[in-house]
Amino acid sequence: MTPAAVAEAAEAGADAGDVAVANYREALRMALREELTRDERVFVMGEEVGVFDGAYKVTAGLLDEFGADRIRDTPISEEGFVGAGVGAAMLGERPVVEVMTLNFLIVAMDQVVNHAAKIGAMFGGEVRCPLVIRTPNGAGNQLTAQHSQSMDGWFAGTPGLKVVAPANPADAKGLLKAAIRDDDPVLVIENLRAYTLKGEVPTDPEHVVEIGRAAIPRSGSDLTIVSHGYATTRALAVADRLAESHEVEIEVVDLRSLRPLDVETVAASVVRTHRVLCVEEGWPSYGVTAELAARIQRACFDDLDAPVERVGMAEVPLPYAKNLETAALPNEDRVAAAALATLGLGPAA
Amino acid sequence: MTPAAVAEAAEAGADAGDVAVANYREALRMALREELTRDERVFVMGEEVGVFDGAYKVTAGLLDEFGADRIRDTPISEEGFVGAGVGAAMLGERPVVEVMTLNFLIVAMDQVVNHAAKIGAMFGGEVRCPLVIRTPNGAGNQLTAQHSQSMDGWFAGTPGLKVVAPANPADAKGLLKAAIRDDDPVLVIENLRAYTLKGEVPTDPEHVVEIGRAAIPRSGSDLTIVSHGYATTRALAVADRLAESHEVEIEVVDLRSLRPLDVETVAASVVRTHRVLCVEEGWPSYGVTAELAARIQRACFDDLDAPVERVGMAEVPLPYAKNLETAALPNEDRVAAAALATLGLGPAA
Amino acid sequence: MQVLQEERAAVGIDLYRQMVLIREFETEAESQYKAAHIGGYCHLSSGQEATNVGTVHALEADDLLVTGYRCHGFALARGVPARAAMAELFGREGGCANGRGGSMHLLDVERGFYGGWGIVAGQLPIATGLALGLVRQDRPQAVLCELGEGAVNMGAWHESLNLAAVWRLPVVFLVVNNGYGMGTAVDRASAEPDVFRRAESYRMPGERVDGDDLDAVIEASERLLSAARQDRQPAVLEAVTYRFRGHSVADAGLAYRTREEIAEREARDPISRVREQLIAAGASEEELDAVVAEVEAEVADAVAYAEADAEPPVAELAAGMHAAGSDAQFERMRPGSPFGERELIFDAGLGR
Amino acid sequence: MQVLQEERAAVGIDLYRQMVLIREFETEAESQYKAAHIGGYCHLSSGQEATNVGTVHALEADDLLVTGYRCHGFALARGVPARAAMAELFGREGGCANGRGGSMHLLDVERGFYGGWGIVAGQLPIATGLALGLVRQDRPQAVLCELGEGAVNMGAWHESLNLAAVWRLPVVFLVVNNGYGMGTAVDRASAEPDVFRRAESYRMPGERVDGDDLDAVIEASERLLSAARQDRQPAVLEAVTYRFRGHSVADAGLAYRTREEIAEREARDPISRVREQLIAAGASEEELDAVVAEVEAEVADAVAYAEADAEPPVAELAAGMHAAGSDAQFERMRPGSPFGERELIFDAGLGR
Ligand SMILES: Cc1ncc(C[n+]2csc(CCOP(=O)(O)OP(=O)(O)O)c2C)c(N)n1
Ligand SMILES: Cc1ncc(C[n+]2csc(CCOP(=O)(O)OP(=O)(O)O)c2C)c(N)n1
Ligand SMILES: [Mg+2]
Ligand SMILES: [Mg+2]
Repeated sequence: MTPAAVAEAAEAGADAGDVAVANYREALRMALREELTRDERVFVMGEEVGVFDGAYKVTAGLLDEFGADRIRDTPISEEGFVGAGVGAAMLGERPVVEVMTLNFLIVAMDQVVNHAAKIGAMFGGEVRCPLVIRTPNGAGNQLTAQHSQSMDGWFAGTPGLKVVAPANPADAKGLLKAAIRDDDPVLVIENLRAYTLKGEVPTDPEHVVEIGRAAIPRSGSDLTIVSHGYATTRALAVADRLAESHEVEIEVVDLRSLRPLDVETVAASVVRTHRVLCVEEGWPSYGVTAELAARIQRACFDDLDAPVERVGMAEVPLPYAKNLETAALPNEDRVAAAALATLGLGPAA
Repeated sequence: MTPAAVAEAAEAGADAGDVAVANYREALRMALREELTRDERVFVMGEEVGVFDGAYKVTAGLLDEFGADRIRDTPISEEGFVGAGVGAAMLGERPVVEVMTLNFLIVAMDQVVNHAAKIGAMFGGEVRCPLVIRTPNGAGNQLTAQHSQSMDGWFAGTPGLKVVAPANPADAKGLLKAAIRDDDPVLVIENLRAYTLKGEVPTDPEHVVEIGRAAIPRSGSDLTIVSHGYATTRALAVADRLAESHEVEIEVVDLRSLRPLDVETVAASVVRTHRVLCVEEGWPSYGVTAELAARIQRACFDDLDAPVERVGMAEVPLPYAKNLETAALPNEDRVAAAALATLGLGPAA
Repeated sequence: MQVLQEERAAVGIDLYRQMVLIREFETEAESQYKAAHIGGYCHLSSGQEATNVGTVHALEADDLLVTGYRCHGFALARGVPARAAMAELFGREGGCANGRGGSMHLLDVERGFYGGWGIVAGQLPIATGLALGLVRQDRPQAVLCELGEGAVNMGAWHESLNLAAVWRLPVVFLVVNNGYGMGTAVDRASAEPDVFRRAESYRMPGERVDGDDLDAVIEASERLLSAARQDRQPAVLEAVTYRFRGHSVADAGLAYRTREEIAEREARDPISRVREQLIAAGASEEELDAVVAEVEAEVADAVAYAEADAEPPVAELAAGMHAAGSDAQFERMRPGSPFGERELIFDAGLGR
Repeated sequence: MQVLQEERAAVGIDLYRQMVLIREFETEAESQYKAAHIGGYCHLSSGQEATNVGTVHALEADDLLVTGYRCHGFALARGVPARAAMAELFGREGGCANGRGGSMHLLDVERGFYGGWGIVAGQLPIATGLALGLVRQDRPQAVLCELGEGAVNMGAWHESLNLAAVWRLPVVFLVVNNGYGMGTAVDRASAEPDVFRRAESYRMPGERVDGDDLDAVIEASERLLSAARQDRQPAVLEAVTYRFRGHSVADAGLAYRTREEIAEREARDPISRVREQLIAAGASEEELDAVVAEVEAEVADAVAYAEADAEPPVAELAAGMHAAGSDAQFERMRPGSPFGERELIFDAGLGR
């Protein structure tokens, strides 16, 4: 289904409940198109979002549809244009800033954490910053150390920001739309490998996914896997695999939002399953799974039959060689092994 | 005791075991002076380290002693001069880069995490980066949202870096010296309020504190408090206070190093006390105490009588008003209350 | 004095009043700081008042203003009431940032003053974005963005000026060159000490003005701001001035400059200069003394107001952090919360 | 051809050989990428060979070289063996970064080549620091730092050039202006499209050269590098060239430029240009064909070497990350480790 066709479907079947099949990238584009259409204040800016159709083609075609004022190519200067988004947002605009990958947000870190995040509180609520930054994290294509990172927790640990991380096309659309409509700065963390994931996407232009609500894409009673973004795809595959191979039923909690974090849904699941494995694309030490483990051990102290376990990227700058990269990623074998260990069915990790 | 006097003492009594009384700031200066004297490759650079004697006076007097080539004032351009430190280190120099506060390291984040940290692994071990960055974190003087942060965990969560955080003058000296002698990039996190702490400092110029070893500045059997940097001062005060008021004996584990993290010492303490509170100056969510809780719940799953608890800065951009700031900091009242709650002696936090 | 001659005399007197207000306000702020009623960093602009007042005078009511942390003078010139500014320094509810920002983070959105920022050069990308916002909203206004001469070596300067030029945004970057960034003289930090020349790298007009010459400051500011409004022509204006005091009230300001240098500059105090011009143009000493007395009363009133004003309630520690409606989003973060999010984030944090 | 006339003929032939080697090496790399033997991002320099070879020719043996991610050409010109480069692209142990870096991160410290870096402009502060290192070590050498014309809008450019100028460091910033940064033409991104003029902002010499004219590139590079070595005079050299291919092998390179534009530039291929010059200066077709054949064999050999070379053992996943001696420091991180630090960090990670 081409993006244009998806858009048509969206317009044709705007009844709540209607869905179109689209991939993650197209779903993001649907969200952008709908919000650009709905609200004149929304505009997109970033490197290569226009003429080049987007480094990862999320914005493909939008320049033709909306023009260069609303789909704005920027120089390579992340600090400058992320900060320009902050300023425009303070004046009531609704900038959606694309940063090519999360790795490049690091050069603009100061504008995100020491400016955007501070505005609401530091100025006593006198001015708001309804900024959206969208960017993919992740690894897996031999992009090597400087291009294969997922520092999601740095942003999730910054009071004043909201951080969402859609795992599938429907959430990609619904969370991006929610982020654009939100009056606070929201970081939308996408994932390079997720862009081609296919799924059903609600076509109702009023459909948004509320920020701060985890989802349970798979129920089970033996073990909970908590994950977000692309790690959820891995978790679901491992759940299927172990259902087959070991007849265990794994429940998958997809966080969808890292700040606010839906501890309630996570804890309720763990209370049922008594065992939990947290999975992330980034490094676990001082990462997202650290926070999960800290929360869960407290919320479910009397319910846990085993310690909270974690799997993420091996704690190295990701090497180039394919075999090393594969070994370092939280691949399904590693997740499965950790799941079995947590279940007491395999050797300890 | 003046810095010069401390230096003299250091020279006079260089026998192992000799100590001088100095404050944290002077102890850092002793370390710098000794290492500058020992090794021609060592040099200091940063904003205001020379003519101005250092924004927080750590480098006071060194310009006169060592000259402008070795005590090098920089323009305000953290990305530029931190990166210059990376390059000089790659050529075998031993730069000690002062960043005025941790808040300003954020504009140089990319050079730290996406360059310095990557060099060893990404280039297959062909070149090293023996860089030291020193900078204070912390809050407590109404410096407000943009100047009152402690994102220690961001760096500790970056493979390829080492991160130390001395809590007292002896460690300030010993760890900074260890960092300068280390062949990897090391971030030394100091603390604004710690600069005036006094203590005994070994004068032996060969005395270093090994990176990766936690200390136990106070033993106790009822509760372990794990902390680093200035939080250790709070922990020790609370331990004294509760020994008086509630006759409980609190053991304090001072991490000293965040990467590597000495989980062994922490776990051994918790195995003895069965209860643990983690304290940090920064925000706990996705912070250092998250990692601690995650590690401890796993290492001590069968030993814990209560969940791992955490206290840190309230999850807000730090407000200016004194009363709000006081309330938001991990002040002794809050730490004490959390300690009692963890001990089952007070209301839950 | 041109302003006095060309426009009605009251304008000149009012500009003088503003300059005196800034000086008196800050003199008082320093005393209050020493009495521990004010905390944090506190950066004074004494000596720089002609630049403060002249540039802001050139702004239209709907123009926007952004500054660094040395912002008292700009705030007062823009019309932030002394009470609201002093209450902010005291950390009180009636402060212009409701006590949350302090000295470095004054603002007044109604007057188009978008803060008071603390990271050197961090305000530049934001000012560029405000200018972009003006363009998108088709408003024929301009942004004035203040920075120090020490800030021109930050990457954010370069990225912002380039963006403003490539997109032709209506923003004037005002470099307040007071000779030093903390203890570093401009030529020790900037390879091009004639800072305004750096505008050329963006094919942008750049010029230098005597920042202590009120008329000259007004003239240059008006010209560049008009070009920004009318032709979306961004520009750099470098105002050369001097800070009489140290970098902040904690710095004696003597380690990197001589007492003679300071005395020499104090002898050319821009406030005296304007006063002399006003007298030469026909104003009377009594009239001007009355202005000073009025200002002194205003500052005393501001202090009294700030002292009497309430501290923000601790229950509102997180006020303003998130927009209304966010409480529902954060609801599920409550269980297991180790550090009282409920109190800190929800009940209090939503501006209720 | 000047080089051929002034020096011994062999030099000109050797430069030609290097240019052909780069072209052939990358043509082969693209095929191997399509065959999935090479992964990651892979940026080709075809069309830019005169700049690669000419600038590096101007380096002395002890000078230093730093580049961005488009580094194959510079690496080969600097003498990195084709085998070591190709093995790196294949991710093999014999690669110049032991298979850890890949296409963007070639290096060869023995030849003074300090990488191959992937963050746009991130290599500039590092190059500045290497130059500082040279000065501190009293070595009369210079650093050549390559970047693309798209990188000149990053803050790191500004901070690095300012620092190099304030401290008079021996570094030449070579801007390879191939007209585009990904799909963005230079004048859409840079408010000063004559990039070399930006050197003025740092009172630094800046000049532009036809990057496809080998003689001119050598002349300018030698002159600026000498000034850097002798007078510690930093400089900007802008080499105007063109990349025949897309931004990386994944980009067809047609969304933002016309086929005509590309064809027009391909007709002025710098390799043909040098070949014609050599012939005009007396070289024979046979001689040059022999060079090409030799290079083809060298590339084929490099591929064979890379194919046969071993993958790095997974047990050495973290090799090089930390210096020898670090295992003792990390020892206490073992207990409770949830993700196998022992295997990943200790046993394997210490270059043992
Ligand atoms: C990125 C960053 N680095 C360092 C500081 C600390 N600092 C605050 S003000 C200042 C000097 C700025 O000088 P200048 O720009 O000339 O402004 P002035 O203080 O003279 O008004 C410094 C270094 C900071 N706030 N932000
Ligand atoms: C900070 C940062 N932002 C974005 C990117 C993605 N990126 C890689 S190369 C490139 C274009 C660079 O263009 P130019 O400097 O002209 O070099 P060329 O590719 O033409 O050699 C971009 C945007 C990056 N690597 N780093
Ligand atoms: Mg200044
Ligand atoms: Mg280019």
